[in-house]
Order: sequence, then structure tokens, then C-alpha cells
Amino acid sequence: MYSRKVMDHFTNPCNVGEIENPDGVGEVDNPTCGDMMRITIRVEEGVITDIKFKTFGGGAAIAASSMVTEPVKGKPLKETVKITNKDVAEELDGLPKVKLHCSLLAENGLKAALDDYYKKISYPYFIM
Amino acid sequence: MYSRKVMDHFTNPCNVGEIENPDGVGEVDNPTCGDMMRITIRVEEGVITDIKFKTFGGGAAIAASSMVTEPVKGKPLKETVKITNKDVAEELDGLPKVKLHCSLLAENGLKAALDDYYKKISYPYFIM
Amino acid sequence: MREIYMDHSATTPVDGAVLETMLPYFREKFGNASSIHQFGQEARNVVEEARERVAGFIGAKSSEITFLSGGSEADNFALQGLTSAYSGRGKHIITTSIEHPAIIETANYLEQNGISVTYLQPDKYGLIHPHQVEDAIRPETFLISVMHVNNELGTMNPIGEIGAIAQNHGILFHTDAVQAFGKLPIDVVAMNIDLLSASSHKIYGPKGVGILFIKEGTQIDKLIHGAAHERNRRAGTENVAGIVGFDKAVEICENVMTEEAARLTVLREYFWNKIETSIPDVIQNGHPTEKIPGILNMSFKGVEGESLLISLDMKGIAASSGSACSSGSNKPSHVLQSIRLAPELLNGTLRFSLGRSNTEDDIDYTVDALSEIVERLRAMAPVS
Amino acid sequence: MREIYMDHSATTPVDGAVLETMLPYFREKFGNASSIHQFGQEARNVVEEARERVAGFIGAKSSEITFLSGGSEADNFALQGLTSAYSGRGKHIITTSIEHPAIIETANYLEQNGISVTYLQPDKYGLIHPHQVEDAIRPETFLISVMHVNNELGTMNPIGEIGAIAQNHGILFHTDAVQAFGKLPIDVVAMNIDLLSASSHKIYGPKGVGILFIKEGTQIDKLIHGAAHERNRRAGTENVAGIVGFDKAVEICENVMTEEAARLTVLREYFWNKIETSIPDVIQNGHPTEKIPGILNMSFKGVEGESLLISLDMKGIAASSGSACSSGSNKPSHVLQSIRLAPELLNGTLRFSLGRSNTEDDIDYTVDALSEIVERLRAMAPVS
Ligand SMILES: Cc1ncc(COP(=O)(O)O)c(C=O)c1O
Ligand SMILES: Cc1ncc(COP(=O)(O)O)c(C=O)c1O
Repeated sequence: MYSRKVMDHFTNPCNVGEIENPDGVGEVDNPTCGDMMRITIRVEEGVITDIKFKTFGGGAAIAASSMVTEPVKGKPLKETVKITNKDVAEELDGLPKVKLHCSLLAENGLKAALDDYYKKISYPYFIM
Repeated sequence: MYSRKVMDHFTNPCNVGEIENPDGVGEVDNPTCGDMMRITIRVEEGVITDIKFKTFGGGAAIAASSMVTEPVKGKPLKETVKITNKDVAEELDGLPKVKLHCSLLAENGLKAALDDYYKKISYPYFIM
Repeated sequence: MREIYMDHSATTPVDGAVLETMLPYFREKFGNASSIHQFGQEARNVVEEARERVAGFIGAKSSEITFLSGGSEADNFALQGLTSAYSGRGKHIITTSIEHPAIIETANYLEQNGISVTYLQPDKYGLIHPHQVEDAIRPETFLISVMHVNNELGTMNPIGEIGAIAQNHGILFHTDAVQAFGKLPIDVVAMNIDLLSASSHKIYGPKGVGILFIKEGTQIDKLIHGAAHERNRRAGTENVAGIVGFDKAVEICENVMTEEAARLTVLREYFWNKIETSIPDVIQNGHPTEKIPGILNMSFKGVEGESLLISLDMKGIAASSGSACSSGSNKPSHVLQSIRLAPELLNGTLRFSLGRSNTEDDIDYTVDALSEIVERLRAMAPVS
Repeated sequence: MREIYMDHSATTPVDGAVLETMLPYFREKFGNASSIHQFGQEARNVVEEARERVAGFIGAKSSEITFLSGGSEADNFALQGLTSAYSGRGKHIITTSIEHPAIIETANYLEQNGISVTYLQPDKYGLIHPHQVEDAIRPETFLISVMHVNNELGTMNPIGEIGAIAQNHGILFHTDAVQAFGKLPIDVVAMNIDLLSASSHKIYGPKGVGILFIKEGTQIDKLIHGAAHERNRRAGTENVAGIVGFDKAVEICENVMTEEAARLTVLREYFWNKIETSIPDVIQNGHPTEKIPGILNMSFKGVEGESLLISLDMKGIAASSGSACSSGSNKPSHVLQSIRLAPELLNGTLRFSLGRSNTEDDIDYTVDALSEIVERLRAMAPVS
């Protein structure tokens, strides 16, 4: 059902956990399937220096969570803003059709965290 | 599909053929399935001394033809008149439902031959 | 890696003796049971022998058994065939909200075609009460269809009582017995059943074979029209090898049913006790007593079912969340919704269905794996 | 006793390699293809591989193939499913008087439900001419269903031309290709086929499996409702072993089809020549050129078909009169009536259908037996 890559990320997800006193927090859920995600980020001088997630969800949700956090660490905020669920699904070598929304959860979780950070620093730009 | 007895009578039917100058001839057919039967009898002093049949038809028709002629030989006419298709089917250890009408062909063939004989001797009793 | 199959309600492996019995019917005795030559008659005979046995197993006459392709076709044939035969006379069907999709979706389809359908809601154990059925009857009701055993919960409905109600009102009674057949004694006469669906692959027989029992005298239209196979009830060349296999599977059930039920009850209790002592925040679903031995349905708080399943699978353990059929969809099971399971548990539900291959040792291994997995996944979940 | 099977149009033995391929799917890889664990995924994968191959074999996409229980179900699904989906829009179906009962009886059933049906009459060879189809089209016609190869005569209809007519008029085109599939090249795109039925047990695959090809975008309702199996086209746990067997049977057909067709053509001509020289008063039925290689249909004057069959059977030779399905009934075949065979020949018709096992030697033996039998039975018949 899932690609090898999804299974790898599901079994050994990167960046699981929670940053204490984070600079941004994103909490999103998907009411239809009950999936939930919480992303916390540390931002230093416009760069994401740390990111962690916690996810309640199926294989795709967990793998997508892991996948969305991986390339972000050490990247400037501006670049991470561009990550879409399509990228995530592609990086995972595809997801079953019915599970595509799980990659959306990951995208939204990241954006919510960025959003929260921007809000905190009163940056006049909202992503969501 | 057929009982052993039907198969035996089909393979080795008794009394196949045609009596020359018979005392009675019965010719019957079944228009729905196309079966045809011709029975010829020899009668001497109220007793059937010989009987032969020719039949165009399936396994049941041929076996029933054979079966209806067998017990008749040497029997007084009065007794043979009572033979019914039920008797024939029973003697054959049963026939498939859809083939029951074949035993009726045999009964009717015999009766037609007796009838023909009675007509010839102007006996005032008709069977059919 | 170890392989532990605990998904016997989804399907079962074909029993060794069943396969053995089937083998000659593929290449040697391969005739079409409608042919009049020896190849055909040989096939015809075993099909009729199978019909005889299957009928006897549920107290029916052999002329009341129609072989077909499985449980779903049986359910469709029952509902569609009766609706068609009763068109103009019957307009209302009573069924339940916990039926298999083969009933629910068919009922939905009939609704689109002018039939009204009542879907009875079960109690929190998944049980349908006879008075609910009685209360739902209307003058135009012509059919009651209530499943014998629910496939997700294992809960067993009081089929005999419902049958009696149907009979008192002169209404047809169908039961989807796919999960009961071969596991519980069934007597269609004593239970007043008019139609009953069963499937071979749930009882260690081959896939692609099932039956619909249709009580003598019942008016029903064909679902699959054509040649006069199966006493003119279902067209299509009979799946002789499949039917022979089903026959053998039923024979084995006859022999082992009672003792296997006892064994699985003990095993399931052992399983549940171990779970309860090793994993916190888990509840058991289904009826405490009115249930078949093999099924253990549990909800784990704060863990998502699919993640559980995949993680178990990676340890060689096969289980299911809800029914196999709804996997691949994201909606929580309609059965769990019907018993009004708390929302936070809906997505954390697992069904283990035990069968002939399972041992106490399997359960020890499974519970160890499961508690590790639950712990890991819970740690990964955001606190809500 | 010698056993000669010449009834391959009724059914075929499962090929040895096919059975071999199926075996692991009964007891080892027995999963339900809808389960997400490894047992299920293993099953899912082979089902999708099979779909891929079967699709490729007729120039279709794999998403256009629905696996089901056989030819009869496929025919019913096509006719009933389209009629249901087009209800309110389409009211007229064109088919033929020589279809298999799975089409004719279904069409009759639809007629009872307000659909009008035209049954085209074939010419004396059993052929349907494209202009007949064109002439029968009405504004309310939504479906044309014409069989590819007739099962009694072997006559091959001009499916491509009929498909083109259907397309020009924007009408759906279904073909029952049960007797053509695996014997003739079929390309659903080139032939403008919208739906096509095929059955596994006619091509050395197992009984109980078939397909309906449904062109992408076609609106069709389910016949068997329930879980979302087969891309939500046909509910019911997939018969994995059966599907795997069908797949292998198709692979073998791909490899041997051309050469086997050539061999059977020679064999049939040899057969007919021998018959003609050894038995008086016999005619061949079916089209002189437009026919598949395997079928030889003959009428013997003054001999009844069932007696012929039984007598042949006693010599170990399996043949058929008309179709296997109408055996047990007494009505002469509707196909032979449709070609207006002389009444005195109607009941004296035999179909020999040759297949992979048959040799020249079989034919020598058969003709010897047949001429003896015909002579004996003719002697027993009253001169009319
Ligand atoms: C032309 C034709 N259509 C349909 C069928 C029915 O196929 P099945 O026996 O697989 O249901 C057959 C054979 O029986 C056939 O020859
Ligand atoms: C209760 C119930 N009914 C019907 C079915 C459908 O049976 P089948 O898979 O044989 O079509 C199943 C299983 O899938 C079931 O559990």
C-alpha cells in the first residue's frame, strides 16, 4: 500500500518530539479522519534551527510529518514557506489517493507554526 | 442423469423392429420434442404374441419404448390395457422430471396399437 | 520473521484437507455440471452432494440451497431478488445500521428506487433487540434483514426471536450469517429464517463460493439471469472445485465447531486479560456475553488504528481495524459509530479475529508487541 | 476406456501451469486483498498484476477491468447495470436472437421492467449483419449487445463494424466475447467496444472467474453492491486464487493462440471430411468461413441428438447438443431455430468443440464410433 520511503519514515521518523519554549507552534487537525499534528519550531535570525513534531494519525500522516520537517532544519523561513503537500507526497514516492490529505496535514502544520512565529514577531504577513 | 436400468434398456432395447402384416399399428409423436414411435403387434386369441417398436427419440424415449413392450408379450390384451406411463417410469427406476413425457409416448404408442387392433376387429371399445 | 494471522474474520486460509478434496476437480473431473456426458455427470453429482451436506448443516432441504459466488452476492440476491419479486406489493424493508456494506449499500440502492428502509440502531454493545424490530414494522413491510453475527464486534443477534416476530407478521426474514455460519449452530426451521447468506472463505474454504438459503415457496427473482442453473435460481457455470471445497469445509466445521468454539473462548479471555494488565487506557467493544468466541475488538485511547496495524504488520502480526472492506477508506467504521463509541476512541480501534492456527504463544508475542507499539505511538502523539 | 473430450466450448480443464500458479494462493498467500497487512497486500498485488495483463490482452487499461464470477455475471452486470444507470434516458436495447441465455434472459427480465428490446435474427449461418443493427436503431436506443462468437455454431460476428455503427450513433456497445476471448485477437479500442464479457473456464482457467471490461467514463450501476472492491464496481472478497489462475490462463493464450488456431482449423477440416465420407445425410451448420476454429456443429437426419450424445458418451466421447446449458431441457436450441434449421434436423444436432487435448487420432476414433452409432439409431427409428 505504502512506498518503501513512507514505511521508512513511519518506522524511524525524524524530529519527533516537542521543543520547549518554541518560537512558533502549529496545531492542526483533520476532523474527517481525526488526525492531529503539533509542530514546534525554533527560529534564529530568519532560519529554522530546530523543528519537532507530534502526530496522531496513520502511516501516511506520520511519514508526511517526518518528511515535512526534514528539509526544513537549517533553512531560511522564506524557503520553507514554499513547501507544499505535493512536494511532501512526491518526496515520499507518492501516497495512496485516499491518503493524500495526510500530506496536506503536514503542510498545514508547518505553515501554522510559521504563521504563529510571524504573528509573535508581528510580521505583517500571514500564510494561512 | 439416467438410472442404470434406463441405460441398459437404451443400450440393449428389447423388441426393436417391425412386425410384417401386423394386427395392430400405433404411431404417435410428441410435437414439442420431436420424438416419434411406431409399435406393431401380433394378436392371437386375445393375447399379444409379438410386439416390436421403432422409436426416434432420446435415451428416455428409447428405454421407455423397450420397457413398455417387454411385459406385454404373451399377456392377454385386457391386462396390457392397464399399463400406464407411471408404471413404465417406475419400472425404469425413475426418469428425470423433464423426461417423464417420454414414458407417456410409450404408453400412448402401445395404446394406439391396441386401439388400431380393436378398430380392425370392430370391437366397440376405444382406448384413446 | 514470525507470522501470526489474527484476521480470520476477513478471510481464512483454505484447510489442507479442503484443498486436497478440490484438486481433482481442476484438471481431471473438470466437466460442466450441465453437460450430460460423464464429465458433466461427475460434476453434477458432487455439486448435488455438496448441496445436500450444506443444507443438512443448517436444517434445510437441499432444494433450498443456491450456490453462488460469495456472501456479497448472496446478500444482493436476497434483497434485490425479493424486492423485484414483491414489486408493487412490498415497499418497506427493516434492516440495521451495523450490517455489512453488502446489505447497507444494496438497501441504499433500493432506496433510490422507491423502497423505504429503516436502519435499526443497536445498543452500545452492537445488539439489536427484538422489540425494535417489532416496533418498526409497518403494513407495507415485506422484508426484515438482520445480520446474525456482526463482523466487527462479534456481537450475536437474537435471530430466533426476530425470526418469530417476522413469522407472526407474515414478513420475510433474511439473515446475513456470513460470520456465524460454521461457528454457531444454525437451524433455519427452528429460527424461522426464510433466507440466509453464507460464504466459504470465512470457514477455511476457497474464496469465490457462497450460498443463499431460500425457504421453499419463497418468491424471489433472479439476480443473475441466464441458463437454468441452480434450479433456475442463479445462472452461470457452477464453480465445481469451489463448491466441492466449500462442502469439505462445512464437513470439517461440523466436526470441530463445538470444540473450537470452546478453545477460542479460552484463548480470547486469555488475550484480553493480558491486554488489560499490560496496556493502560484500552476498552473492549462488543457484547460481554452475546458474542462469538473468535473476535476481540478493542479501542486504544490516543493511538491511531492504521498506525497500530502497520506497526503490528511489521512484526508479522495480521489484524484489522474495523472490517477489511473499509480499509483504504478514511471514514471510521459505521459499526463503531453506530454503537456511539467515544470520538477519541473511534480511530484507535483494532479487531483481532482468532482462528484455528492461533495459540497461547501467539497471544503472548502479540501482546508484547502491542504494548511496545502502543507506547511508542502514544509518545509520538500530541497531547490533546 | 478411452476418454475423448470434445466439449471445450462448455468448459475446459484447467491447464497444468495454471493450477500450479494458483496453488500457493489457497493456503499460504491466502489474504483478503482488502486487508492492509502483508497477507492482504500480497493478494492485492497479484490481483492488480492480473488486471494489468488481462487488460493488455484486449488493448484496455487495467482500470477498465472488473473481476467477477464468470460470463453470466458479466452479461448481467452489463445489461442491468447500464439499464439502471440510464434509467429515464434510455429505453431500447438491440440484441440478437442467438445470444447466450445470460443475455437473452436478462433482456427478457428488463422487458418486464419497461425496456423494449429488439432481437435481431441472424442469417442461415448464424451471422448478424451490420446493416441490421443500423436499421434497428431508434432515438431511444442506448445499448447494442451482440455476441462476438456464437457458442453453438462458432460463427463470428463483425464486431468491429457493429462497434463503429454504435459509436457513430453515440450508443453503447457491449459484446459477449466469452467464446472469442483467448481464441481470437481482440482490441477494444480498434473495435469500438464499450463493454466486453469474458470467462476464465472457457480458456483453461478455473471456473468462477470472469471479467467485464468497462470503457473509462461509462456510466454503469453496480449489480453487486457492498464494499468498494474492484474500484467500487463489484462488491465481494476477490477470488484471488481464481484471478491468479485466470491471469496465467491468459498468458498461455497469448503464447499459443495463433498456432493453436491454425492447428484446430486443420483438425476440424480433417474431422468434417471424414464425417462426410463415412456418414450419409449429415450437414454442417454455421458460417463456412466466418467461424472460430474449434467448433464443428452438425445435423444428422433421422437421429435424435440426446441418443447420439449418450451413445458417444458410452464410448468415452464427450460432445454436446446445442449448448451445455440447455441440456436437461427438451426445447430445441434457440440458436438452431433462429437459423431456421429444417425441423427434421433440429433434434439431430451435435456440437463438437475441439481443444488443446484433441488429436487426429481422437477424430479417427470418434468418426468410427459415430458412424456405427448413427447407423444403429437410424435403424431403430420409424421411417417417417
Ligand atoms: C457465449 C457465452 N456467454 C456466456 C456464457 C456464460 O459464462 P459462464 O458459464 O462463465 O457464466 C457462456 C458459457 O456458458 C457462453 O458460451
Ligand atoms: C457479515 C458479512 N457479510 C457479508 C460479507 C461479504 O462476503 P464475501 O466477501 O464472501 O462477499 C462479509 C465479509 O466480507 C461479512 O463479514
